[in-house]
Amino acid sequence: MNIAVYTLSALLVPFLLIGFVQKAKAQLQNRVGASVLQPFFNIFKLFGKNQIISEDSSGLFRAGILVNFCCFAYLIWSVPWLSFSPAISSVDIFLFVYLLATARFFSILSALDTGSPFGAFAGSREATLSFLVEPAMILSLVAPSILTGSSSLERIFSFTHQVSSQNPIVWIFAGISLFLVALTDLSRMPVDDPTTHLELTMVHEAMTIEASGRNLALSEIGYAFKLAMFFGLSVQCLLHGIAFCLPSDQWILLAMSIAGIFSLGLLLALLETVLVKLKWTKCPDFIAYSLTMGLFACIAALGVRA
Amino acid sequence: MTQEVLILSSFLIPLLGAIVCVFFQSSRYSGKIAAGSCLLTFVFLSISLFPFLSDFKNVILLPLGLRCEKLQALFLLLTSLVVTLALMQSDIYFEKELKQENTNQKHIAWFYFFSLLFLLSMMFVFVCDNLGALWISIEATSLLSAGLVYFSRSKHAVEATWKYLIICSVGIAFALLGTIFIFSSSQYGAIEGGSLYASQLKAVSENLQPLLLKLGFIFCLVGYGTKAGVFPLHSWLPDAHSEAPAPASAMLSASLLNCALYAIYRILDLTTNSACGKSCHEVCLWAGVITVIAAALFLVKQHGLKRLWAYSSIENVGLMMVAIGFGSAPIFFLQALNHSIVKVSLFCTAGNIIQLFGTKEISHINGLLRRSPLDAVLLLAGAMAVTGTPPFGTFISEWMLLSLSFERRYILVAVLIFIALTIAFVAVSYHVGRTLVGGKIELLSDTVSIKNSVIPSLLILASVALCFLIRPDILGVLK
Amino acid sequence: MWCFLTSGMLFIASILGIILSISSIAAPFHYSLQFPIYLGLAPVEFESDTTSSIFSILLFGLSLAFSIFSPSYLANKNANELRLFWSGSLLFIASMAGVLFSGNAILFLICWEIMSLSSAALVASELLTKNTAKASLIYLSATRVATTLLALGFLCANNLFHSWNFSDWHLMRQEALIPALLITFGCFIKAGLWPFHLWVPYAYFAAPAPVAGLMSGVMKKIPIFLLVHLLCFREMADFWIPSFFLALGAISTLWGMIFALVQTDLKKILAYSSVENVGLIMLALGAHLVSLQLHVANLASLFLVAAIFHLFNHGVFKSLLFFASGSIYQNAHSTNLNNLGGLAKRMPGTFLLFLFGTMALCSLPPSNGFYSKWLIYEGLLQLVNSSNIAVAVCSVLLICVLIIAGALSLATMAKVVSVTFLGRTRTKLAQNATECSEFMIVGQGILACFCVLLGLFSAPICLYLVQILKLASFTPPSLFQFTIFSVFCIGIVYVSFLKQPKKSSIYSTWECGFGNLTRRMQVNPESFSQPIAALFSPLLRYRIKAEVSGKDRRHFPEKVVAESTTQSVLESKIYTPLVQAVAVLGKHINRLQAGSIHIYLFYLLITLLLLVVLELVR
Amino acid sequence: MISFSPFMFSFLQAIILASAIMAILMVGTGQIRSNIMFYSLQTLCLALSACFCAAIEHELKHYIVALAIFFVKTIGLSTFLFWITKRIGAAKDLGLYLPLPIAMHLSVVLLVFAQILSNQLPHLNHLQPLAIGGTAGISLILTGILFMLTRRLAISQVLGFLTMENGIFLFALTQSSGMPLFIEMGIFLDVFVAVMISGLIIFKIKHSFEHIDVTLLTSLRD
Repeated sequence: MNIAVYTLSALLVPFLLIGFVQKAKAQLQNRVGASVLQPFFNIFKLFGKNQIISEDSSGLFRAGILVNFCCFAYLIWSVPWLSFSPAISSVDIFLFVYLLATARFFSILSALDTGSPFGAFAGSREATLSFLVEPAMILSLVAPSILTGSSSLERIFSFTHQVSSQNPIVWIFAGISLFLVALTDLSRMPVDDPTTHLELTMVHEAMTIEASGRNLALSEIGYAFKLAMFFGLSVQCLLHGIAFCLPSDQWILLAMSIAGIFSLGLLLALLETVLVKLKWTKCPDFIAYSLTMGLFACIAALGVRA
Repeated sequence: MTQEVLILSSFLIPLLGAIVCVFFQSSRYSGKIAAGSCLLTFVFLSISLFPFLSDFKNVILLPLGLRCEKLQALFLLLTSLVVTLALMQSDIYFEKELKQENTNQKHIAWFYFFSLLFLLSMMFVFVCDNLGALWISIEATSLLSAGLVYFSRSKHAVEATWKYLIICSVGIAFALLGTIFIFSSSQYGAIEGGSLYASQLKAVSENLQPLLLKLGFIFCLVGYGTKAGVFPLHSWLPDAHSEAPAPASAMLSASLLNCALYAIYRILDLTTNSACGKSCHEVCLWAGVITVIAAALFLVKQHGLKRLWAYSSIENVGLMMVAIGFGSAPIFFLQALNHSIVKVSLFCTAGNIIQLFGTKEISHINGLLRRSPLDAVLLLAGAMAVTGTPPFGTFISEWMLLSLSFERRYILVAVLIFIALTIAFVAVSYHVGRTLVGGKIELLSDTVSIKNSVIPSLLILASVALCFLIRPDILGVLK
Repeated sequence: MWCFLTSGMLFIASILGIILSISSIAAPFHYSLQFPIYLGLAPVEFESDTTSSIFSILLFGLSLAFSIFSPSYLANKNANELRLFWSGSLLFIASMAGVLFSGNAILFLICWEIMSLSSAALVASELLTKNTAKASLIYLSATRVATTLLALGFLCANNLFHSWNFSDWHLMRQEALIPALLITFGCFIKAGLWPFHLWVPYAYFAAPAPVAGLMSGVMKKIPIFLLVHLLCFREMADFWIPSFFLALGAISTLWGMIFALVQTDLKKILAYSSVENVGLIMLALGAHLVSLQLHVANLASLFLVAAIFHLFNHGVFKSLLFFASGSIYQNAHSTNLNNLGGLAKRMPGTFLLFLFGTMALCSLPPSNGFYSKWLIYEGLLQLVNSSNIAVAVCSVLLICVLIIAGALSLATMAKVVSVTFLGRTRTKLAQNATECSEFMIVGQGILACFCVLLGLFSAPICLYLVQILKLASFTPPSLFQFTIFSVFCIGIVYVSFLKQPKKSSIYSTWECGFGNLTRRMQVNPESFSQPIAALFSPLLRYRIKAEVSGKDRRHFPEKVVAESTTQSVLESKIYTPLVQAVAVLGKHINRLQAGSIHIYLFYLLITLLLLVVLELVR
Repeated sequence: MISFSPFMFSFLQAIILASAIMAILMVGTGQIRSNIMFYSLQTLCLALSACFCAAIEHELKHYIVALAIFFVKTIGLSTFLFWITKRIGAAKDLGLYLPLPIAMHLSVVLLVFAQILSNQLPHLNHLQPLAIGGTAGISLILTGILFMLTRRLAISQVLGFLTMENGIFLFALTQSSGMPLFIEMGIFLDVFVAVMISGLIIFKIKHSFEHIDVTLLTSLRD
């Protein structure tokens, strides 16, 4: 049952979410925009295309992209980003963070493999961002784990806790923090603008600049998975925050999770319409907000336990 | 009876050797004669003293009021061994000096003459029971060793000799005054008419006049301390050690300092049971600690290779002073033994290196490891040994000293010594390290021959062996 | 020829050593040498217990790889250097074994100093220049200070327990605070913990790569062995002692990684990363002490096992990386990242093995490095759940610190791998690099195998450690399922997607249509780490000196020179002045020796008068 | 011990004091020849006082010592030093740090200091009248050192050393009775040899450096 739910959602939700965000953004900017299904088409198109590989690159270029993809594929099945317990359930918060790091490590390496200055700068910035964002990420995960007394993601996000652990403040702060973390980690708007071209995009797009055809498709799928997973996790946090007034039926919760993910997508579209991109040196200031939220969550959680 | 005869005849051998050396001034064999007679002395002493050491008997009485206890016996053996080795090395050393025409056969013969008499006077230091005779012997050692320092007759050598002679004579004069004080301290009821015999004084030491005894000790400390190189009386020592030819420096450092320290030990021993005993011991102890620290700091900035070893001798003298201050003869002897062995090796190696590079300045000695690897290793090992690093014998003796100071609750002493030893280690390894590396890779035909390094390497091995062979029952002999 | 013989002997000795250590886990031995060998105050005694056996497995395992790797590494050295190298390293390995198995303090100190001296000689053995001599000297001095503290501690302990035997010492007791502290700080220095880590980069940088591997892999662990062996502070009730461990551990974790990030030399990066790892181990030991004081036995055993396991893992992967740096140095003639690049195609074997080591260093799952870090994280998280609020807050902070350090190590290693192996070569020398010899590959391969095996069987190994150390049991998390899955997953995807060569073409890297990219246009190590380094600029004293010159220089400069420098605050503000102070003192005292005989006579007189007055007054 | 006249005692005290005064006067002049002159007068006083002591204590060995002093020191060493001075051509020592008159005044102060010091020391009953010998001895020692410290020439340092030696001898003579003869002789021999060797070295200094100013011998230093 769980496997079916997760497989289906993993195949649909991430791409729909990306399409939805693009569509919503277009609508908000008074454009027609591409279809919500456009990401599916893109992926298929890319799989059919010829791949160009730099003469300077070694085998690591493709292997890195592959590892990156595999990490996300593993995570999308094993992280409870929907209200169901996941298909493969052996991931705890640290393994989660370190799998993300693994994915990142290999994507940086494959970006650098071609010797391209673009990829290198993007890689450098990706490393910097990860260094800034990981404490916030771990804090926002540690906070609920303190509440629930477990480090396993599955147990943290299952809806069967006692009332004492249903502390709205902790969950909501953690959720907000995770959302901000997601914005940074996925290089979305205040940190980076994914829609601009080359010289202006700094992180994700510049890292995949040398990838084409199948390689690009794999990294785009990975990106979509990551987006869905992060939004899913923050939605789970927020849902736990209001768990006291929620029904306990799994399917309703699933529907609410998916609705939540898309509403975060809407929020993202709104943000990307309203905000301007931050100067690179100001990014740490922005990330500080998510760190603060995470700290709040942790302190609140410690307070609840004490 | 034969024992006494053997010992006395071992005193005659150096004398005869010296006379022979002077008679055959221009002979090439003077070195061999000198080394041979030293070796003979050593053999005679060993034959006569080894049974005694394992004996239950405490003392050998010799004619003319001379006597020899176990500590003295050990020092006699050590001194004759050191001089033997140094003279064996000097035969090789001078061979090269002659080749470079730095000296001539006649000077060398006189050198051997002086060193044999020097050995004789040092041997007398250990068998004199009479404090006056002790003083005479020590003064004789400085007069005779002046001849060794003077050897090269260069400006520097003359200067060093002058300073050595004057400062030591003045210092020793104080020791004479101290001896007189001790003599007169015995006249106040202890011994009718007074006595200068240490064994007699020791027997009545509770009855010695405390003030005079204390003054006597202080004057002797200053006097013999000058000879031993206690800070700040050490000023002659680096000059003399660095200007004398390498084997002579080895003798000065490895045996002469022991003599002076032994004299201090002898005097301090008299005070043990008297009222002023504790304060005298403390003076000695702290003098040692200050010497160790000062020597370590002196080592930090040095420019001459032999000056370096001279200061490290001062450091070791400080350690021995601490051992003397604790009244521990075994540790004093052990430290002296270890230090002497390593120092002979170091000075001989330094002599080889200085001959090779033609300079004493550390900054001009470069790339030794490439040019003469064996000497480099010897220098390094010696440097490690002299700073009390395992696995060399000095480590064990220093360790025993430190654990003794912990036992006696002088923790500050131990801490200060530790700090000083650390500084000394860093300083010495810095200087030695500079000589080992660097330099241009040039192919020079001129290297140190293996022959030159036999004695130093054997001594380094001996030092390693000493680390693993010190058993408590061996030290028990001295208690 | 004899070089191969020696290494063969070492190989056999290592195998025997491994067998001996494994057998001694089951049956500990005690062996005392009798007449005539004696060390003045104590006999020569060898003794094994579980900890020393565990450590000796690491030692002999690494020496096994060392014996295979080194002969080829030394292929083009002259006889003199070979002699120095082999005598030094045999002595080094033997003395480390001696340290591990010595039964009393004196023998321990002797072996310990031989270990330091032989390794110092090895440090200087590769390039006999003033710089290596300096590195060796710094290392020697640091290690001597450590020895001094240890020796003082041993003397104190002997004074307290009236024995030199380690088995008679109970340093965990309250009354043994001073010796325990002295020994601990000695160990901190030798282990290269912040703020005593300054010797580490100097020594490892100058040492030949295989030796650096052994030093970092085993020798740095010896002080930790001593701490574990004597179990300092175990029964003490003060919280401030473990907090020392925790604080210093956390700071060195961060500090090591920050400095590793800005280095441009491969060996220095590895050196700083071992500062980080030692910090991590100390942190685990500190947490072990904390949980002992909180009386949480299973958590305490978790931390101890984590510390030991991490130490093991670090030994393996760090030696692997150092060995790899050796093969890079041998073939590309430099370990400076600015001179490397594009080696992946030239040295594929080394590259692959290096990548294994890198993954372990960055603690990426499923490597062994990840697992031990994971244990620490899990333990800290459980500490958060403990009753003490201060401990809980600290643990949260420590988790953050570890995560940050992890991210930093990721950035660092991404830089290292990419600048060394990927892209184009930066110099002509590196361009002609070829793959290293098979022996070297095998030497590294053994270690890489260990990395994988330790990662794969991490949970059973930890359970085994718990069993042989007789600790309280806990349930370690398992990576096995994940590993199998990930391997499977990658395999399937690889086979099904990427083995289709027809639709790909080779072309040059995209360059905005500007013309061909030159090798100088690639990212360089400084610029890669600049964004993070800029964040830590006060700590690093990170400065960029830029100079623009030429006519009308604002828009069309002829020459632009930019140079970034980093220097440790600690080094420039604390250690250098300290050394200067001693040097100045030495200089001043040398003035006493002014050469004038009058002054000397004056000293004589003054000393005499001083002593007389002093004694008469008393 | 037999009785002896108080006159003899006061005469002995005067002689002892005279030797100290000779030393003080020696400090006051820079002429090497006068210095040696004063030195020989000082040892003459010493020899006389040894004679008197011998008379008082009826000890034969003191006569021998007195004779030895007279022949070895008063005549032998002085002649030797005169000879050196002549050979080298050293006439005048300009002094160092202190002007010569002030050094002389200082040595008077040292005499007072010596008196204070020797009062601290215990005395044997039968040597009580010779307490002044302790004062004079210490004064000679201090003056000798002062002489060494304030003179430039090598030969003056030998003179200073000899004065010190005299002080020690005087101290030994008056403060402790009955030093064994062979010790005394041994000491004599040592001092004699020391002076001879110093003389040789002085020649060598003159030969190598063309002066005997020891303040210029400072090339060996750190």
